[in-house]
Amino acid sequence: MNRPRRPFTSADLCLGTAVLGVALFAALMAPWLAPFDPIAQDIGQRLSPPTLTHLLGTDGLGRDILSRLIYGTRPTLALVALVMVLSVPIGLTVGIVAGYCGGRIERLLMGVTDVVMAFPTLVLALAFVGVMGPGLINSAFALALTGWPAYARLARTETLQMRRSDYLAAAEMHGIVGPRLLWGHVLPACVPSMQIRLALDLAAIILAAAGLSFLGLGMGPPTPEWGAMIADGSKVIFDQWWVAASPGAAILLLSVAFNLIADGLRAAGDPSRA
Amino acid sequence: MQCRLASILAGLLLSGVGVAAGVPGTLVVVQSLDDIVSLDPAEGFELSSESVFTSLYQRLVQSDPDKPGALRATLASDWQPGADGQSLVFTLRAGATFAGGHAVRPEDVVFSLQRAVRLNRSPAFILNELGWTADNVAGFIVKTDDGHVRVSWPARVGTAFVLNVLSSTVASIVDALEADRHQVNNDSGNGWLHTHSEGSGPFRMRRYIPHEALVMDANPRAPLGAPLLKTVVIKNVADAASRRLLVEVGDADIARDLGPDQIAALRGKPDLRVFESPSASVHYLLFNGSNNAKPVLKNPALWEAARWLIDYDGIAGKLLKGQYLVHQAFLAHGFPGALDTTPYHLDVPKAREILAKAGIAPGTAITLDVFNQPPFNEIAQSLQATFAQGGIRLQILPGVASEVYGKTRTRTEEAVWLYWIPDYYDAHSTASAFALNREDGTQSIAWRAGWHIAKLSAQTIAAVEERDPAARIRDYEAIQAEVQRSSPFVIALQERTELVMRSNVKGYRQGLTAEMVYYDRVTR
Amino acid sequence: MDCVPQGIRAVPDRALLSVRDLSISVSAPHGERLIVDRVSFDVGAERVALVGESGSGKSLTARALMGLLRRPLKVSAGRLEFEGVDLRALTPARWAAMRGSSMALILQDPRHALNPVLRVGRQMDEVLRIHQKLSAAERRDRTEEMMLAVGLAEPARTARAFPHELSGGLGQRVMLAMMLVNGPRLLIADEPTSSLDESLRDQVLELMVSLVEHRRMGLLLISHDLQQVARYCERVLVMYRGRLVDVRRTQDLAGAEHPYTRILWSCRPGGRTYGTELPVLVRDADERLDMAP
Amino acid sequence: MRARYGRRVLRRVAGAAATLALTIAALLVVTFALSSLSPIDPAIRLVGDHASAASYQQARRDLGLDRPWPVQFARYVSQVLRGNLGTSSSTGQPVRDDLAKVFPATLELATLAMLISAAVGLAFGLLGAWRPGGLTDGVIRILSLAGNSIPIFWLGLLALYLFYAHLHWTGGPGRLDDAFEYTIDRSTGLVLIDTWRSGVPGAFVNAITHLILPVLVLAANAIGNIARLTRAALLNESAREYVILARAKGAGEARVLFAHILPNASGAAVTVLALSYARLLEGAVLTETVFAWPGLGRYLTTALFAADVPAILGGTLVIGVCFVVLNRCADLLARAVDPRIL
Repeated sequence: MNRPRRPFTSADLCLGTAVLGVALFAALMAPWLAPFDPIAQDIGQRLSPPTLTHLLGTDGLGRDILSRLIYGTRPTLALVALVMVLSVPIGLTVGIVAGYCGGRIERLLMGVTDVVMAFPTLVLALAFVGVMGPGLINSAFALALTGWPAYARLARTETLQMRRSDYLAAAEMHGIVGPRLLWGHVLPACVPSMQIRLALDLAAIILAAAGLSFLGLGMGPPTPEWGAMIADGSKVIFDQWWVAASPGAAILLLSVAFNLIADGLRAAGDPSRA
Repeated sequence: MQCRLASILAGLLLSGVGVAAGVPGTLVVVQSLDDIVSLDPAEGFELSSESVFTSLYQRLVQSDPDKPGALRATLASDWQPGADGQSLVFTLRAGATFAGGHAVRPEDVVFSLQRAVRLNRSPAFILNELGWTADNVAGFIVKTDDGHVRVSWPARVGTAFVLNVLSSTVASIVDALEADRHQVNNDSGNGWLHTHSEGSGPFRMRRYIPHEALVMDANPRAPLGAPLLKTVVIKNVADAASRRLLVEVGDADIARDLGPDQIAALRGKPDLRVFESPSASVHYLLFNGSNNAKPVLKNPALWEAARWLIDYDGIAGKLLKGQYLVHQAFLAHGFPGALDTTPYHLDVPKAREILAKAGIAPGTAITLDVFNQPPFNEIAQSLQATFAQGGIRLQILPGVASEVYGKTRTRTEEAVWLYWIPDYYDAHSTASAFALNREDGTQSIAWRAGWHIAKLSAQTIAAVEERDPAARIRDYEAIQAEVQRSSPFVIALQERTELVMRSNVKGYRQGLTAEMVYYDRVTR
Repeated sequence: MDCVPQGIRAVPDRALLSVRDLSISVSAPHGERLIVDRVSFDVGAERVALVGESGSGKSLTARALMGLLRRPLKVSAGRLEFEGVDLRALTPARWAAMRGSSMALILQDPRHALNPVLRVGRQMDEVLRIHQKLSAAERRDRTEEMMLAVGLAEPARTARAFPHELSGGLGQRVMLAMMLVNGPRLLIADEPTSSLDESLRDQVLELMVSLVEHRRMGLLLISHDLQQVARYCERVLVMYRGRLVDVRRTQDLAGAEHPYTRILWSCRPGGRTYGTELPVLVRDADERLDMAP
Repeated sequence: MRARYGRRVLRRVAGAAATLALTIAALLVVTFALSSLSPIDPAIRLVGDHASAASYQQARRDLGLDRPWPVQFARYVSQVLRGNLGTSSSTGQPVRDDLAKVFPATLELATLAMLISAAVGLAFGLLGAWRPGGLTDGVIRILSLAGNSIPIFWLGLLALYLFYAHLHWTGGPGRLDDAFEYTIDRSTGLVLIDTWRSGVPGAFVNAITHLILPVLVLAANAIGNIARLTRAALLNESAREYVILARAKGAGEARVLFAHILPNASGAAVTVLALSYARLLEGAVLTETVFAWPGLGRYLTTALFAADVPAILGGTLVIGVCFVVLNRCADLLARAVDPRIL
């Protein structure tokens, strides 16, 4: 049964997309939405609790947390997108080629994948940021460096599964071979299985960035990246809880949204399994 | 076994965990110990190792904890300057013994000082100031009889300066017999002393576990009297928020290095007390004038404008409230000869005017290296904001301390925010860093900034050779004023140590420099 | 194509299963979408074929009869009775008690339908354990007996095997044995032979029919291959796009008037076309497990 | 027949050893290259900023930094082959001794966290898959996502604040109270075992009260992943045909889930658990920082910040071996539960 895919078929999907939409909207319209300049300091007003002027309070340098949160969608989403763009294609290519070619190529590629997986994630990320210097792009590279093997393994399993089914044989019989086969037939089969993994990883990326900030290797001030904000806020977590709470809530919300979208897409792709 | 299980279950149910009464006679200090390289006084030169050397070892003379600026006879009971003005004869304290039981002999003094020079580890340069080198030191430190040691020096410096140098931790007296006994590969016991103490200080090391803890037991034989505590436990707790909880609950008696906001939250709690004491640590901004890729860094107008672009009061009064004072000369307040004038304050229009006059375009971008820990991040962001108002775009590059230092050593940075702590209790330690450029590659701060100051350097050398204390003070005041006015450094802040302790902790003393930490009179 | 009235049916001597206006729908954001539209038929102790192309709703109908459909699919019926019991009102426990003991289902491909990680013997044993109170030894005897009856020559060895170690033909026999061991009244076989080699198909169908006849059971044989099932069944129900479009006795098929039936009848699948139909069931299409930080 | 089996086992063992050796070799080369590229100068870390040029040069010589890095690496490898991991420049101790101290601490934390997160995560996964889309599933989904989306240092600090500082239910940062900390023999490095063996009254209980929070905080983080992926595996399996057949046999929902779906999903679950465990063994530097836990994660991080190459390499080595071994075990286990895999 080849039903047309209709993306907006579930409440999960609607809700998730709505939250993500709000975040994207905030990123695009930040200068108009944010009540203050996100890097303007007012040291006299530092660590102020939420008030009518500063709806979410101010941070340690007297900057408006709400404005930073709104502007923060930009580096945060950019980081997430960048890590995805870097790690997913590498992982997919390695995994599909390994699964499809088999033999020596598979052993070589999966060997490399296993070596990268065997790396202590943090060591690799810290060392990389250490060597390249802090910043958005370098943080993204560092996180992608350790992130792709998971996708490679997934894609390989998926490809192997397809090889065993008659489907690929049929496609090959029709003369669809090589890259076209991989791109047009194997790749789409990997997509659904990627979704859950991706959705789980997105939050992990923001948190990894937060971890880097906590250890002093974040994106570099004054960028209002959410991970850095939460790391900053944790210094005063017992007395000025709101400084860390709002970026924390934002990360949770975004993570839930990503997961809702993943679940929703899955359900939309296949109504027999909600 | 069953019995033990039952007691465990009962224990879990009834556990009065957390409500710490503490162990009687034991003081628990929480701080970060991650910086310790070695606990051998001839090698260790980190803040944490310095802070325990005074407890574990003694020097011939030491700073008097009760009289800032004065020296106190410690392992030496007395000293006599030689007629040539280039030597001193020390009389050793009668009956003094090391914690291990051996008597302190002139041989130990000779061994310890010569050893420190020959090992040539990080603090050796302090002794090098006297002209001692690995090759010549044997002739300058000699035993005269069973109670006396004669110390002489080739450098043209006065006895006051020499005594100050000998009060630094690198000049600690080590038990030569023990060091020899634990010698491996001719290391004069360096490997052993990494994690053990063989000194005569009020405490003796029971155990040192790197990155975890350092435990010291009282030394009942201590020449200046046994300490009041039985044990001091210094625990490595790297996270400041965790340190705060420990002292708040009472599992720790003293917590170091808390942020200003954490201190503010604990101030006024009934069981806690905030201990405050000035520190000799001075924070400054440095422009690297030897960086040829960016000529603007050489421009004195930039230096001048920068002095008007720092929100001194905002940082010291609000951002890092209580932990910093505005201080604009290189000698810390409290040091003899310190210049306490603060002519500069935040004045954006004035800075803009200076920059415009010098033709430095608004929007000029400069990278600023800082350490990636509090409070440097906060300070850097404050600078970034005020410099932006003046038209200078600062790009902050946070880094690990040794990485930042690495850049300054190779002079590859543009601007950097650093702090300075004197290596020994003498003005020359600091003056030779800020106002002396021998142009021979000696790594002074002036050399690092590419600041060419033939005249000022001569003045600095003259000051250390000056033997009249009052004239010396006048010299240093003049040098400071010049540095304050025209240097590529913007000296901005002086630190104030703030610790939180349980209110039953009494008798804790701390001085200006890193090694002036005294646990011997503490009770709880 | 609506030339055939909805109510058409041929009434067997005594109905085991009686279905009236069975509809299956899937919930969609804007109302519901009908997949099976008001199907009515009866099955007695006879052999009935339910024929249609893939996607016509025949498999869903079969599963609806066994109460196996889950959300978001919804089943409604004017009547759904098995041996006089109203299936619509059954509790989950009653349903479970009925499945595998009074009604049985055989699926297309034993390689997927048998649990891959359990030994065959254990899976056979399970169906006895669920429905009867027997000692382990009794269960073993019954299992062996049944396996011999479906032509598994070495029951003990087969019982120790994992499903993937069996050939398709053997697997299908195992499934048959498993489903018949409790002596059900009605067997629903959903494309039981389409995963098998052509040479085996008739063998399995013959076995199935002979067992069913011998036990006087009803058989609902679902297939896309009208030609083949016609040889084994007395009546044929033809489904097209979720509707029952034709109902005939087998001997009348040659004279069928309904155009769709005629197409099915004249298109005789044979060795040449074997394998062109892609698997209907979704397999492995979901999340794959893999972990990363 | 038997001989061929023996040969196959032999070949498999040889293959595993080769994989291990190759993986470790690759790890060491990359780590070494990265550490050499690091802008952090280990000599400065040792001598500090004020030292004289002569002291600095001497430190560089002592560290072997004056030689080209291939020489340094060759020297390191020949050392490792002789069983010597070198001396850490930041602790001044042999790396082997350091690791023998920090790894048990991490092992203890990780193992306990793993046990808890495996139990809770699998239970959550099962509950969620029981009625996907239901209320329980929703609540569990939010809970596991929260565990997954809350920064661990934040959770750790809050937990300390609440349970240690305010309620006094648990011990604070560190592995034991000071009353026990430096008096108990720490021969195994596992605080539970050491305190138990010591027989000191209260020590064992004290160790538990100190372990609870870091273990739970670490587990909270891992539970999310395990629950989500278990649920996904179960749902994935529940869509298969054998599930339909099991129902057709008359199996109730519980039997379907536990007797049919679960055994099939357990191969995947084993992989998930093994990888989670490997990640935990890496040392949770953030948790260890907050709870002043002297484990592998912190050791490695401080080594990185000090560009302490022998320590970094030693730590990476331990983690690499753990990963490869766990991966192998997971493969073997997956084979044991799923006869289809050869």
